[in-house]
Amino acid sequence: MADTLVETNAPYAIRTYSPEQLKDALRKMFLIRKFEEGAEDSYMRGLIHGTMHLSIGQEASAVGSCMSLTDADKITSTHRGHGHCVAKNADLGKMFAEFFGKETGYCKGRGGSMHIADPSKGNLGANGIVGGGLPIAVGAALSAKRLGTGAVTICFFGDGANNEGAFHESLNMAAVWKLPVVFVCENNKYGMSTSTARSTAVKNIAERAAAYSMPGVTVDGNDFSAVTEAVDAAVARARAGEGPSLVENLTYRWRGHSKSDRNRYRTKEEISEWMERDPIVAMSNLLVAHKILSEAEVAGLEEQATQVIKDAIEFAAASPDPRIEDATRDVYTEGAAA
Amino acid sequence: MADTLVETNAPYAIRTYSPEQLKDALRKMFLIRKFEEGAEDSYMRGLIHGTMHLSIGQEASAVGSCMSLTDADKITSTHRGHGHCVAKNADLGKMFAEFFGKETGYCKGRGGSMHIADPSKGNLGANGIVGGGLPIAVGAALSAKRLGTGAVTICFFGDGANNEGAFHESLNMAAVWKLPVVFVCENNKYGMSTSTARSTAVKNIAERAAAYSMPGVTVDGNDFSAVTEAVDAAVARARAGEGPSLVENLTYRWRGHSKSDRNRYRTKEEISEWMERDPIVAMSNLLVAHKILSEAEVAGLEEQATQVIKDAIEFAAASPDPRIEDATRDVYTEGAAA
Amino acid sequence: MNAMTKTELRELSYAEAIREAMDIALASDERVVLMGEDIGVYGGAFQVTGDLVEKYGTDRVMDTPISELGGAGVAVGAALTGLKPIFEFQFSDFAALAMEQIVNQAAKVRYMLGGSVSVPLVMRFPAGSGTGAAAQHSQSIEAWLGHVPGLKVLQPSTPEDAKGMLLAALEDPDPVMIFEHKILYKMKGHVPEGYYTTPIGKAAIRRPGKDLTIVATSMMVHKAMAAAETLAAEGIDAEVIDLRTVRPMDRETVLASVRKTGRLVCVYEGVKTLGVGAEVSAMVAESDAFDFLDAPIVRLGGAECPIPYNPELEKAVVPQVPDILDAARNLAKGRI
Amino acid sequence: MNAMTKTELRELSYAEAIREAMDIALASDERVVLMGEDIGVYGGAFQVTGDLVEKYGTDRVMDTPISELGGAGVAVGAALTGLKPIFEFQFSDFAALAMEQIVNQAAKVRYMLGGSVSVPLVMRFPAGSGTGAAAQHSQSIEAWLGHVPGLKVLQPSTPEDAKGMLLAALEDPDPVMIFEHKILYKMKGHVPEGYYTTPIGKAAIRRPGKDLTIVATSMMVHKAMAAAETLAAEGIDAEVIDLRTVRPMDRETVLASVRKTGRLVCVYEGVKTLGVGAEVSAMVAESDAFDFLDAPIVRLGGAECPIPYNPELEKAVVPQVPDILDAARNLAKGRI
Ligand SMILES: Cc1ncc(C[n+]2csc(CCOP(=O)(O)OP(=O)(O)O)c2C)c(N)n1
Ligand SMILES: Cc1ncc(C[n+]2csc(CCOP(=O)(O)OP(=O)(O)O)c2C)c(N)n1
Ligand SMILES: [Mg+2]
Ligand SMILES: [Mg+2]
Repeated sequence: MADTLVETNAPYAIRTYSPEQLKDALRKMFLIRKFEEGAEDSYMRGLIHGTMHLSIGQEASAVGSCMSLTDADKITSTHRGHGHCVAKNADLGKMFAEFFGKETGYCKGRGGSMHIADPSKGNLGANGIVGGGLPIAVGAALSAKRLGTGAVTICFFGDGANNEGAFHESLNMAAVWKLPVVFVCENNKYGMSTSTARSTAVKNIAERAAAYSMPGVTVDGNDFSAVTEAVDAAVARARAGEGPSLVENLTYRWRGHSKSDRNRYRTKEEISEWMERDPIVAMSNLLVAHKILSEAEVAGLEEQATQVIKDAIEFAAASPDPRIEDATRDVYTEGAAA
Repeated sequence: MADTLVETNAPYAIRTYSPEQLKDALRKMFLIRKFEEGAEDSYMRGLIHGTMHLSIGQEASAVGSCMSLTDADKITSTHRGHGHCVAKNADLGKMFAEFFGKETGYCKGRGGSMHIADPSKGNLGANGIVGGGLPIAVGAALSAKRLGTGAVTICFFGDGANNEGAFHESLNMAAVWKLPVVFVCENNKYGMSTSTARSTAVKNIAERAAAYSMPGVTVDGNDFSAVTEAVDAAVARARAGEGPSLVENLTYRWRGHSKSDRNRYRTKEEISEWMERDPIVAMSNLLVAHKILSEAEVAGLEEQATQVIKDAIEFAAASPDPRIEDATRDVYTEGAAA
Repeated sequence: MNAMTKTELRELSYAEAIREAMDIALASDERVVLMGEDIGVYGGAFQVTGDLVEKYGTDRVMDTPISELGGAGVAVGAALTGLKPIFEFQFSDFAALAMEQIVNQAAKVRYMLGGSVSVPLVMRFPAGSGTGAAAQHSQSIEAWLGHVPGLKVLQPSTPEDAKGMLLAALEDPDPVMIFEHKILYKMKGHVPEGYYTTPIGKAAIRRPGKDLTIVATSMMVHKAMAAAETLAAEGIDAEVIDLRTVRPMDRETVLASVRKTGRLVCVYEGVKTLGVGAEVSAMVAESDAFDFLDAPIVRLGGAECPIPYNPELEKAVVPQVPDILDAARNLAKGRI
Repeated sequence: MNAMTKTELRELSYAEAIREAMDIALASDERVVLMGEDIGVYGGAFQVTGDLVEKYGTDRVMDTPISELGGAGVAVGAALTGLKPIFEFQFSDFAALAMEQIVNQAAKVRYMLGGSVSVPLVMRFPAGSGTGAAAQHSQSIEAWLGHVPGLKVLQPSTPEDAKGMLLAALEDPDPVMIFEHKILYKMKGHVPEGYYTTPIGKAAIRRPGKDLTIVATSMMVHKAMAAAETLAAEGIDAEVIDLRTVRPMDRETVLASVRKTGRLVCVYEGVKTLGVGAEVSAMVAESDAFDFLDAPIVRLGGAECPIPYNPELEKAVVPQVPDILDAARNLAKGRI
């Protein structure tokens, strides 16, 4: 009886997911962290040209949001999308290969960091246009509804994106047509250098859900269980045909917006405060506290992730570049009319 | 004592405006009605090519909203903008001349119905793009604030426009920057054929104000006094530097969206119900009840309006067409670099 | 045209031909959906969708809110995931609101993703001047989209092509943009029954001739044909080419004609500078057909101004038959 | 360049030159405001606004929310009512979101209102490829805006012009669109002190020559100059024209050169089809300079694909010095 009570009071994720699932979630969070660190390191070593947007600190939001999805479900992602890819079961080697501009990459080297996608796993892709994925997610949800696939779409977007007209138009249409889509706002306090206080005329972005008569909830985005609880409810609602929801995950990016960021718009103190709220540490503690993993097993997961990333980078580095003569391939579908 | 009580209980407009102002308001409402009827008649007689959007039934919204504005204050208008022009003191002859495509028109025949403007009176113009005027109004309010002119901008837009991204971006920026602008939504239940129920995921558009932390209020847009009460408060707020507001005037257009409309999306009953709520009859009754005008004086105003419109149409019809060789004039400012 | 006499041929208006194509598509492919503003019970601003909503219901013929960017993006997302949307802009001018989704998403996503997806999306753009709707409702913006790799851009000029090209567009796995001239909607012409496609990327020689080549698009094809008739009476034998596809442009048909005639006039309604005729001209000037040119390449395009409201001004700022006649007569001087 | 020796000339980067122009404008005209995303404390994505916010405060150097359509529209409204905004798009690609306000409002409102207003608005567009930012951050869309009457469209290629053209744009009562190449931002060059303007609508002959004309824009001017040097060593004397203004295009300078050389190569980074070079070519082909042409007009434009991420592919899809050399050598064959 006492045991059962404890069980009932356990956080949502512990009550809901099997130890295997929870362990896998932590594994993915480690993979994201190590991926980003590997990306950063590769950048420093000159293996990557262009820019990149790291999601270190936001791992619970990416992994937690995707917990109840299957490969049939879709996501649309953002410029800060590596975490979403991993959460949606991407192959790390192909991700790095894309980052390195290789023919073996997800986009055969044409897209780079901002366009990694894996349609086979339901990942419709990152997007270089802030807010660009919002209507696309609604379109995917429209397909699911019309074709009766039962699939749900999660649309990731940032706090900055919520001021784009596309946000408004997308949430409105999703609500009017009662589509199976969950809008997950990753509010990391800044769109590049501009804080929500300076850009957004509402305290919590979830409050804007009311303008579309949809549920809106703000949760601690660094708390894996809180994220899953909110997003799972929204996914269930979508799957039941009750329409869209907005979930706001409050989180923080530890790194600058991109490599050119001098971090002049925020304080060192703010950054370190948030680093103390490391979502991976919190998740590890949670799983240890609930005896799902031992500390040694946690360390093992981390080590394993480090190795996976190392292998992925090696695969990518050893992969061939695209051939110059193929530069204009895949603009159109081959063999199509004209 | 009894008299004072009655006075205090009188509708806002009666308490607030002088008899002269109220009489002038009714005069303008008649002018709008007669303008629109004259436009319709001219169209039937082949004097007008192109399309037109009549605001018959919406006169209280146009005139009531502009009551506390001066010529220094600005408005931005819509494709259904004749009423706003008249409310902002436009010259009827120049309006008709524009409608007829004449050189004496407000736009020298280049713009037509959808582009009538009178910058000298603070009317920044109708707009052929639904939602096009929203950010422009915010820009005018920004100028007022930066240049310290004290001017307020009223931004008219329709229920259909509220689903444009421009609506969202504009209200957000106006709120973030606390600009002196009043967003007046003329909710006539339809954007062309599409009802708000089928297009807009919220019951009253004013509810969306909360998404921008600004006051939002829905009023009977056919009740002149209710409109003035709501908009005047918003204008006062703007003038006091307290930022933007959203006022929703519930109203109805008696005519079809434009001349090509077969009215298949609404019932005859609905139309006649709303015709019974004629804003001009209501305003006339109000002024007669409060002894500001006699019935005969009301009739006199109407007759006078009929005559003004007749003269305006005559002026327009007798005016010269633009010269073909001037077709490309006024694309750029003459004498400017290049 | 086949051997049937004119009276035996079934005539439809351009709008009816488009509607028939959509009807066929809706009936034969569950994945086809129509999206746009007021395309349902209203029947579309130009009555192109007409009564299709009654036949197929509001799930297949969807009125969108007035949200061009979002609406276009929904169509892109739907096309990426199994539907085949036909998206109508109420006026092509409003596509300015949706350029992001058309250009940055629909056109590029296949390439950016290394060919792992395609976007079977058709967009329809009622375009052009002549309706007295002034500067924000009368533009010809096909040149913008013609500049964008990943898109195909069509300008059918006849009811037959309007139907056949729309059906071809639906067969195409990539995004196809169709510019329909509003003034053509009521034009009648022969339209074959049933299913057929008109090839994308093939120009049509509407009138063979030997003295000069007139390459025209959309509405201008009809003005060019009228001019050619007058010219013929004067002994000038003009070849009229209906470009039909802006992207990919039919280089071979145009060059072959210029090699034959040695003289070229491009007639298009869009603004002259950087309009479709600029590309036609440049394409010829860089080719081996250059050596066959006996005279400068003439372009008749829209004037360098927005479309004015006044009907006489409106006519004055786009090419008319007399402009074509003048240009052709001048060109032909040395020739005949 | 004046008679001073190189070492005496003050050098600034292209970005610094632009910043200096904005600084002068902000200091001398209270109506000037800067608007854009992250142009304040961040200093702009490419550090063009730099520290101006510290000098002028957030009322004059305004960070906008990520709202390109609305932000551009606010700038249009502000310009209509007394301010002189300089609006920065973070990348020119994002202007696709604002085409409505740029094209349907800013460009047309003066005409639509019969000349009763003007829109003294400057917009800045960081453009072009070469930064490894892939298809949605690397476009060259000046041809779209060059097609729009009511706008003026500039492409300065040097620090000196970047400053002078921005100051000229601010003197202009009409909307002026300035495409700045991202790769040029760090390029250094002589920039005169203080206030001066570089004329809008005038091309610059960067290198006189007699054997062939190379008309280039933006970044391509530098590649053309490099090519011309190599060509000179081979005895081919190329005239390099920096077009500088896409709209209005400097017909006279280009035609005079072609009349002299009889050979023309247009080099531009935008997609070849319907890009700026199409207009240059067509402008020549329709002119009296046609008769002076000894060879087809060559266009070197961007490949018909989005800009790829991989750096080698990225280079391969825009014209490079060897491409210009090949074209020029081929063209010059008959000449020298
Ligand atoms: C339409 C558009 N505008 C601007 C940008 C440049 N940009 C890229 S990311 C970014 C900030 C986005 O902020 P947010 O949505 O909060 O996401 P975060 O970077 O914080 O994850 C900006 C301004 C862009 N890519 N697209
Ligand atoms: C951007 C844009 N989309 C569509 C249209 C076509 N259109 C003109 S008016 C209208 C309906 C507008 O509805 P609403 O805002 O409610 O104004 P109302 O006509 O009811 O006064 C539409 C769809 C347009 N002019 N601009
Ligand atoms: Mg953010
Ligand atoms: Mg309405």
